[in-house]
Amino acid sequence: MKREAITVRNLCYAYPDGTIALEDVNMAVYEGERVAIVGPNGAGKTTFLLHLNGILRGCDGQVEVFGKSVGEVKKEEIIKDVGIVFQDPDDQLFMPTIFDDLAFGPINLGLKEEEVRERVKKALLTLGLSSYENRCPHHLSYGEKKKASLAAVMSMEPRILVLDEPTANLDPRSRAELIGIIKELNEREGITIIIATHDVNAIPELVDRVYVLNKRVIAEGTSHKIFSDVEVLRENNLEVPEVFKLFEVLRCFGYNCEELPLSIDEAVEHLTRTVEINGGHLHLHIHEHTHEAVRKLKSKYEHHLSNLRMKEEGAQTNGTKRSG
Amino acid sequence: MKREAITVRNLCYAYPDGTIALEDVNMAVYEGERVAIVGPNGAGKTTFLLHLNGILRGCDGQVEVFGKSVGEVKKEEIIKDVGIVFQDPDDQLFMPTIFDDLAFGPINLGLKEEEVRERVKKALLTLGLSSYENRCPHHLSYGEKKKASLAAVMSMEPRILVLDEPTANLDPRSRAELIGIIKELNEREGITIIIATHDVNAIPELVDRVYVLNKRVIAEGTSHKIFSDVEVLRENNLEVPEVFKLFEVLRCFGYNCEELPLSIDEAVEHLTRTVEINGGHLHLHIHEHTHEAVRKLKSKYEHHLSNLRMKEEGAQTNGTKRSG
Amino acid sequence: MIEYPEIDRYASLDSPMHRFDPRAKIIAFLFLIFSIVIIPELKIVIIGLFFAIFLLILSRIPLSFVLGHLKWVALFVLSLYVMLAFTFPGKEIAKFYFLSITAEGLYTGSLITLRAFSAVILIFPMIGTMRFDTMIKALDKLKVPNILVQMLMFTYRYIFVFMDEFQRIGTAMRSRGFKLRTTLYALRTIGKAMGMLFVRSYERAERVYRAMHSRGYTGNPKTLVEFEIRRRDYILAVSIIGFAVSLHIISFFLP
Amino acid sequence: MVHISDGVLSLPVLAAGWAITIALMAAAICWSKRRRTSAEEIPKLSVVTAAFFVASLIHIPVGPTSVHLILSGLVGVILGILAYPAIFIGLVLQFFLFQHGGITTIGINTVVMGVPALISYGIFKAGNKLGFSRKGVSEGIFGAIAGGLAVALAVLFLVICLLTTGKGFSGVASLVAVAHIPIILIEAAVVGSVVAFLVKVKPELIPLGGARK
Ligand SMILES: Nc1ncnc2c1ncn2[C@@H]1O[C@H](COP(=O)(O)OP(=O)(O)OP(=O)(O)O)[C@@H](O)[C@H]1O
Ligand SMILES: Nc1ncnc2c1ncn2[C@@H]1O[C@H](COP(=O)(O)OP(=O)(O)OP(=O)(O)O)[C@@H](O)[C@H]1O
Ligand SMILES: [Mg+2]
Ligand SMILES: [Mg+2]
Repeated sequence: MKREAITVRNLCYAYPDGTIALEDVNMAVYEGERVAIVGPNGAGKTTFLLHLNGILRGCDGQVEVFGKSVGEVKKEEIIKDVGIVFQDPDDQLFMPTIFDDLAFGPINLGLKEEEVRERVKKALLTLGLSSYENRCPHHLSYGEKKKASLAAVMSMEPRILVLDEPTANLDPRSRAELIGIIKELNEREGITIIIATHDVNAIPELVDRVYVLNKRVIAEGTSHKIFSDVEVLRENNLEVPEVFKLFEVLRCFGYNCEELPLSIDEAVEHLTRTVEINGGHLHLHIHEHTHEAVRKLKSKYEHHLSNLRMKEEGAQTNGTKRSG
Repeated sequence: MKREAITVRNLCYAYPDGTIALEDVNMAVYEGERVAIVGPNGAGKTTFLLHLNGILRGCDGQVEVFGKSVGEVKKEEIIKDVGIVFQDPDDQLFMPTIFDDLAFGPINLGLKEEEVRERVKKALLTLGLSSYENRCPHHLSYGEKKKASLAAVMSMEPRILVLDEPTANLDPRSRAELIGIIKELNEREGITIIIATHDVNAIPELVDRVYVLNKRVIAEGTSHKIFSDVEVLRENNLEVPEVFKLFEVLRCFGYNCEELPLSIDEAVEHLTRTVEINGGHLHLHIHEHTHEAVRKLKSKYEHHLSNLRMKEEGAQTNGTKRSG
Repeated sequence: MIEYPEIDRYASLDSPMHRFDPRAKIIAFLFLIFSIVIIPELKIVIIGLFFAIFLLILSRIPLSFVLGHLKWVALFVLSLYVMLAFTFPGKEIAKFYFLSITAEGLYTGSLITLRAFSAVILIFPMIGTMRFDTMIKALDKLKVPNILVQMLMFTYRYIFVFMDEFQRIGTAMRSRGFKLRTTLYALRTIGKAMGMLFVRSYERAERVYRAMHSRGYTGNPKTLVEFEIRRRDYILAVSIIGFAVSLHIISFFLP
Repeated sequence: MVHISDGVLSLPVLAAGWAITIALMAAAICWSKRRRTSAEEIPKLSVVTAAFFVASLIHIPVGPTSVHLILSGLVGVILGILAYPAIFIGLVLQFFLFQHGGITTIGINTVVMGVPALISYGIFKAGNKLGFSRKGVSEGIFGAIAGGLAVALAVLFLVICLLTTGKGFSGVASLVAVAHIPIILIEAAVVGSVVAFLVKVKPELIPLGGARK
């Protein structure tokens, strides 16, 4: 069995103003794994990630990194292992040039100049930023900043990489590139990856396992397990990937299968297999229940309509109150 | 014919440090339309939107709002009509409580206290933020801030709503709700909508027309037109929606159609129609070109892989250089 | 984490001081503060201090909040007190090695300390009982030059912007292993980071300003609060000012 | 300690402080009105003022104790004549929010810090006439001089104020002067590096820097 990279036990946290952000969170991430943390806005994902290298300290809960308890060993020990890429790249780039920013971490680790330069070069190369070395970070586009902030963490060569919303605000190509880079880092260098994200379409491709967090851990499992659990999805403001939705539609048209694919790659595989099993052919048709099933399906995914209706009612009630 | 809500002629803009952000942009948005502006990171989308209510002023270009030229009429005139929701909610929430933030606009419009309170209440309700009224905006999660910043603009009841990346960082349900709310506002109250976004999966459902902006206007048309233009997509870092991709896969398996669907709703309609045309049945099969076609398709969408390979080569070259 | 300077945290309470018309309140309190700090007699200053405490209690602002803020003042004023006690020339009353404490030093030190505490305590019933934007509007109504009113308002707002950015940069630096020491490297890094902090705050401030403008801000502070000066306000203001004047009359006739 | 708190100074000194401050502010505001300082400059003025305010919260360790930055020289270099009202506002807020300094002494404290800031501006301007390198080096040097001098002069003014208040204050005055020597050095270094940095990264903030026009 693999070693545990991160172990979290009974973590809870309340902000100084009394807002309870985390309650009794338990989690275990193994070395070399890719794990996603999903949950509604305000679920405490960012708060949770900030505990992983000891920026925040929760009440008597425990966070262990490769068996070392955060808070008991020296801070540098943890920082060397865990690199956090923040939600907003502007928070992360605070030096006058990209070079300075990438060198900042290694210098603080106490490395020699030679080695610092080497690491910076390598990080720049990995993210395709070599020509940006002397540019000022705040004159870059959002996507470039996002990559630079990842590079600034990579230069510390952490064994665990923690990313908060890495794909938000990126254009589709940059998003795809970033996903590719994250997978590469994991596969080639064995870096453990933990990602908080709302980008459900990226999850199946990006991670092995998903935690649903909403103050506490609500559910845990493979993407397939999580995305099949309608209850959990509904209660935590989640949705399934578009591909999954579409296969549910196909199912209404008589497509027969147990486990629906979540990404385009899986879809291709899935289709190929199904066609082959069925002797090279696949039949879709409108059967007696098709329309009914499609209708049901649609209403399942259109939370917002029912929601809006509710709000209207709320507005009316309110109107009554005012006039009364 | 509908009235023009926004007319932009020959707009260009350079930042004080010399960066050219816009060159000769022309655009016309009609009353009651929903229009998306897409383009790579750093394309000038945000810069463009800031011109729509006169926050930025471009060189000799002209922006007209309902026929009134921005810059010639009084600023309040324009601001009453055009409400902008900024990309970064932290820029937009500047009062001590959410209530004050939502009331700020209406108060500046010179409304009476009674009316101000009413509008704030309505905006809070629409976005499901009623319980946040007295919280401090600094202490919210990113997604919560995002919703609050939209509410702050909605309370001004503008006739044109300009949104910069509204769906980024929202959880899937909130995203769906937001899309619903935007459509509602447009359909029920006739508000003209302009959205800059990277969220290609939302575009087909959300807007009637798409502009591709990359310093200048590169292309313009319906979602179908834009997403079918592979050249434009590639050159502007865009991708097609997942549903479209999947139907391209289906096409490799012999699904026959001219115009592929872009959203789940369209997909259902499309499938129903195709099945009906084909006498209630639809055949998918693996034909001689299927595997080849799928392979091509995949490589078309996997920019990042080719990209990484390039980088590896770069790394090797570099390695040689270093040892040399 | 640094604390936000929330002087108006208790502005939503209800008390005679909260109900006092902002304009009258500002004028009356300024008058009182100015009179107390120039009283030459220790005894009279003590009366002034008690009056300040009385007004503070009247305002219902929690004492713990006020004491938290007094820490700073205490630090500054008490160090001055010690310095004066040892260096002020006069009658020696105690001696430590070569240092000596004088009676005049103690007297002057006490006088200064109590005056300063009175002034600071009065700040709480004065501006702690209204929201900062209400105060801004009151200043505007009092015909303070518009440029100053606007600068006060924006600076107040930008202080929070700065502190937020400061905090973010701080978190980012710590999470990459930075420690503030007195090494040349640390100082130079701090210098660079401060420059960056400044530029970023400037840019953020610009964007905040744009957001305010695009929601109709025109340079005239507006709030939902409408000012209405009533008889009660006049009476309160006149009695506070009257008290201030009488302090000086008493001290004039005192031997 | 550059801020004098309430109750320390005598009435004549306080009055003189307010008189000078009101006169200088009126002059600065008139000047800015004549130049039509438009609404767009308010954010710049306010950001610099806010920086001035927040700088006093950043403590740098020096030996066993710590000192905080003052940055009045930087305010002078960036804002020019308008540095005076900016410092005034900064001091008002420092007292209102953190109770640093005093309320009756805002007049004299503004003189103590604001006049040196204006002098720093003059020096930087003179340096500009000599010609700046555009690379930030000479700007940095002049920034350092301006930054250090602003504090040195402020301390001088402070000492004068204390001495005119009463003979008994000479001991305090000399202690204050000695305590500020390291601050002058740190301040010079910090202001110099910030100015050099701004000339490179955000030249429009240093209107006198050679990088623009
Ligand atoms: N500094 C703070 N002070 C007080 N409460 C806070 C603070 N920061 C966050 N919160 C609250 O803590 C809860 C968790 O916030 P957090 O930022 O961890 O959520 P999140 O899961 O990252 O949300 P999002 O998906 O929107 O980024 C929220 O209810 C939020 O309002
Ligand atoms: N304040 C500024 N000073 C100088 N250059 C700037 C400034 N703001 C933006 N730019 C530059 O102007 C160009 C357009 O920026 P803009 O923010 O409009 O892009 P965008 O299309 O909104 O990108 P994104 O999708 O990443 O939000 C970019 O190259 C950017 O680097
Ligand atoms: Mg978050
Ligand atoms: Mg943008």
